Amino acid sequence: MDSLLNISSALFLLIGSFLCISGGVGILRFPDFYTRMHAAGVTDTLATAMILIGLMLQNPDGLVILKLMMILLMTLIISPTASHALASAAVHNNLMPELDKKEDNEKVTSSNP
Amino acid sequence: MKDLFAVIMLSGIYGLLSASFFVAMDAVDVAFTEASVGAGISTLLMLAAITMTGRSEHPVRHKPVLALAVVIVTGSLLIYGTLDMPYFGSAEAPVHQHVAPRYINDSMQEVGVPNIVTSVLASYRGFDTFGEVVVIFTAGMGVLALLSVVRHPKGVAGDIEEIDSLNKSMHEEHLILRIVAKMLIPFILLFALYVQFHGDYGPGGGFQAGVIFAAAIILYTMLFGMSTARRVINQSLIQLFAAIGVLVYGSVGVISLLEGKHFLDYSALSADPVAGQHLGILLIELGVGITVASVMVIIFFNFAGRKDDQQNKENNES
Amino acid sequence: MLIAATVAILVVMIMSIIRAIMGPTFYDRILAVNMFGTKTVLLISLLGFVMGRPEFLDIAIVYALINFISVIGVLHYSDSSVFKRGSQQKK
Amino acid sequence: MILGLYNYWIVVVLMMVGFYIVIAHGNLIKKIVGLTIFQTSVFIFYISMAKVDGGTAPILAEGIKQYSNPLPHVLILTAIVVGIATTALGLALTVRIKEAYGSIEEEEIQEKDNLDC
Amino acid sequence: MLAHLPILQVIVPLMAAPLCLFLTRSRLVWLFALLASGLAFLISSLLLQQVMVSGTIIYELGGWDAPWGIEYRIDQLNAFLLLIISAISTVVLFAAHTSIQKEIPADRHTLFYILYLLSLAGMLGIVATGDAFNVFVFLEISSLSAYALIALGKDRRALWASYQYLIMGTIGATFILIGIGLMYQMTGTLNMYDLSQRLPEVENTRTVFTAFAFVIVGVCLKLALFPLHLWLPNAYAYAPSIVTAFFAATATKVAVYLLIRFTFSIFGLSFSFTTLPLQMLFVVLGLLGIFVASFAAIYQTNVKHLLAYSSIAQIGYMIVGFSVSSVTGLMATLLHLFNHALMKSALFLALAAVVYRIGSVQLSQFHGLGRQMPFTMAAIVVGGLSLIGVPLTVGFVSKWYLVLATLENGWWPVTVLILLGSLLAIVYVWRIVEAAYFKPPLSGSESIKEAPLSFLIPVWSLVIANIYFGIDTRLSVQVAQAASQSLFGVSP
Repeated sequence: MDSLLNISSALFLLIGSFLCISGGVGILRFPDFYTRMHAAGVTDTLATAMILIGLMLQNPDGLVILKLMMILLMTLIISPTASHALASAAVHNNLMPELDKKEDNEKVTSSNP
Repeated sequence: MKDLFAVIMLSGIYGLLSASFFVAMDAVDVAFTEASVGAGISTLLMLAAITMTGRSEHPVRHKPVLALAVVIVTGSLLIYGTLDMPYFGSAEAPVHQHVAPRYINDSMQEVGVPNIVTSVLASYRGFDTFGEVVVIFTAGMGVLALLSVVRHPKGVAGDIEEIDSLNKSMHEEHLILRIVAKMLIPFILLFALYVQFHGDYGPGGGFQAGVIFAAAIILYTMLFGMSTARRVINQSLIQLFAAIGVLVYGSVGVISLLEGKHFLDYSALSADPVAGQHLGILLIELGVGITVASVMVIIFFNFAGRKDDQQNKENNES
Repeated sequence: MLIAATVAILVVMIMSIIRAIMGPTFYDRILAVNMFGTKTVLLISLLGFVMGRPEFLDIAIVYALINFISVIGVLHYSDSSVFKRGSQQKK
Repeated sequence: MILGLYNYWIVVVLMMVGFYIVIAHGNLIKKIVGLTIFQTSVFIFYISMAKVDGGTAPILAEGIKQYSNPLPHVLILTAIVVGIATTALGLALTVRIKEAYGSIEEEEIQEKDNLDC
Repeated sequence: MLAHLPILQVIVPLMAAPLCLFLTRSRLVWLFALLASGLAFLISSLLLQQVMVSGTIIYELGGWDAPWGIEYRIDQLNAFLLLIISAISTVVLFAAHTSIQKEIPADRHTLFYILYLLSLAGMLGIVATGDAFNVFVFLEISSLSAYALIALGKDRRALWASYQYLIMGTIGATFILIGIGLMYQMTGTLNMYDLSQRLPEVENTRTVFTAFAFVIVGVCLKLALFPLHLWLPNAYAYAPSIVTAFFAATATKVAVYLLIRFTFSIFGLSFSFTTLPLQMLFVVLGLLGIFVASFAAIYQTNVKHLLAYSSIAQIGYMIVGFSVSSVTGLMATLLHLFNHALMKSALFLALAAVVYRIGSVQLSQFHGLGRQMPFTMAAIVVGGLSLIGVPLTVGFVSKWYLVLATLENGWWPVTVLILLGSLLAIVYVWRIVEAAYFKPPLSGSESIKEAPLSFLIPVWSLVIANIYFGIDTRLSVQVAQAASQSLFGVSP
């Protein structure tokens, strides 16, 4: 039982770390703000969840699990909200995604009033 | 870096980093405070300030030679000074030998609080903490003296208009943000209370709780506008609260004086000295929390209020 | 495994600092700082486990909250007129 | 033997970076940022000296023998509060200076001052 | 309650400050602040009496023994300083109500008194405490309130001066913090007395040397010792007049006290003056300070600036006396602390009265004031004479002991330079006298009247004290002698 917990915890942590790194690479390598935000926002939320679950499996103490749950819940609420706010503020202030052609550019603006 | 905004963001990161370092160094209480202050409140204040001062720097001057010389001299003096220091982490260092062992070994019998930092902070060196509360109070009064604006009696009617227009705009922008914030704020306030009263057993205490409490109010203010927040929180009342916090702390000391014990000797508060210590710590932490929360709110309100005032002036001129 | 995860997070933190310094737009910086903040939350939770005192997760909660509030704060102030002018000048 | 002190040296470097910003830069906001960095580095210095190898956070729990030194933590808690108080006051002053002088650059302010005299 | 005097000394103004917020009318707040300050004065005189009779008083805060808790340790030196600070504060505060009507907007009056009381409490706390870290905390209370008070000045330059002071002051405080940290690291204690017991064991380490250097530099920043004085003139010149009168008389004195406390009590005489070339350095800096600042004072057109530079010069005298490092030298310094507080507060208060009447302190506006405001100007003249060091004023007493001390040590070139410095003082004081008495009044200034009584009473009580302590030197000399002897460990 114990070893099963340990193994699954390790697995979760591993996936989490991998996602984390991929998010990090994404934020460095992607070409413009929106794609970077995609990398950071999407992978980060999942990575955080994975690592926190991995940690939960490590410790059977009730209060600790509760706190971890709370962190998890808050990340799940906060992180997308922050991304949303960020993106909408960026759009609001006319920051354009880098696209191939100018027409596409205009399309994007008109679809995002 | 010429963009002040980037500078402030990076200094916020520095705050976060140093807080992580504090955790690694076992200083959980300090990390707690540094997280909420260094990364939270001070970043917010700096941001509020640069919206009023402009965010770009004009590099007019640089006298790097003299400054560099001073810095190098001080730095090398410090490095020179480190050479005779006990090694990092060494348990034999005098720091860990003379005063500290008593705190670690006896504080449980003498004060009865598992968090040694809290017992030293609130009891052994309680007067320092009183000084700290007064420092924060002084800062609040100083900011008031510098920034408070006499609000033109545009009156409640104007405020209500503003709130109405804000409420209309609310459905268009920040809708998601506001809903999430409404969900979070009660939770934050609850968490602040937890930190306040759990300080005896875990990291936390009055100061941290106060900052978190203020952070919740600041969040509310940012999302729902100053005028709404002003209706919820009366400006002059909150000043009184700042004073009350200091007075609560001080009067605990005065009570022990009246009981014939020394200032801030909490064992005077109850027949059982340890129970007295416990009660005393609870009360003074409460005082700290009240003062810190209200001063932080005062500071933030005055920064934000100043900005509104400036904008109003600009609008009137144009 | 805990150590490995910690190291991974530290690496990502460095990456996001690089992004925060590079910019180029100021939304990039906010994004990077936000990411840095969430990673700090994770780092602190992990550190608690690494050091064997996992009851200090309160700090991580505070981080999460403060991080959210500062992102909102940044955006709030970025909506004010000064910033719009500033960012237009930059382009 | 030298390695035993590396931590302090990093702190010294950080301190001096902050100190340099304070005295070399002319922008008032930057000066205050420098001041916070300077102070935070001093905090790091205090906290480093509280660390004991193999020690753990000074919150009493069963089964733990070695705790880090709590006293520097207490001092730094106080110092952090002092730091934020100074920062707040400094920023308030900067805002007022901007209103009064229309600038937050040391040199420009000095020039305007000289005109006043 | 007598046993609790040391803590009451600090607590009374400290607790009075937040209570002010509950009072509504400006006049009430003033009376309340005056009461608190007067009470502090009363306590300090009782304390001085107690100390002179029964020796050092130790008060343990929170009931914890010394190295674990914080203790207050009042010896002759502290008690003397406490008396100076609270006395000056009370006298100055007496005139505050009238003076700030003209200089500070009405909605800031309550805040002014709160900050004033906090600043007073901070200074008293620095002086009374026996714990090195507690010094830092109270230093910040007094400095933060000082920055805010200075920024209340009408002129926009007050803001800039306050900002500069904030930067310099914070750097100084951080340096002191670093120094305290290094000391703590080598000894494991923060208590001053305990430090002085434990430092000799490790005094040959480079760390202690560095700690000493940092503390001294930090204190000197606060002290405005030449060449770290740049923040002082503007801060004094543009602050509200009452604030100037208070700070000029007390703030730098507290820093001098810290310097004495750290060098003599904590690091010990032998360390401070043998391991470092401190003596030589301080004599040179002190003398340079006297000359540079006096010359600068001669060329000022703003009387507040002039007196501020003269303050820097007077600090030079104190530093010279300090660096002689003999009982007489230290005694001269302590006497000069006391005397300079008396004369500078009298001078700046008189200036506050001038500001109240004519709204300016430019030397060109002083023409003919000798006839229009005879009492105020007479006070300025007496204060000026005291600055020069004319016999029958307090300035003479301290300079006399200073000269004695330098001669005792055989430093006759220094003696000559001190006397030359006094000649420079004659020049700048003469400029004020000339403007006030020998120039025709400006046209349109006939309506200027004598200052109101609320100024004249405090000003003249200070002036009379100036003369009284210049003639009857028993009290001040006795206390200063006892304090300096106890610091040198000589039994009287």
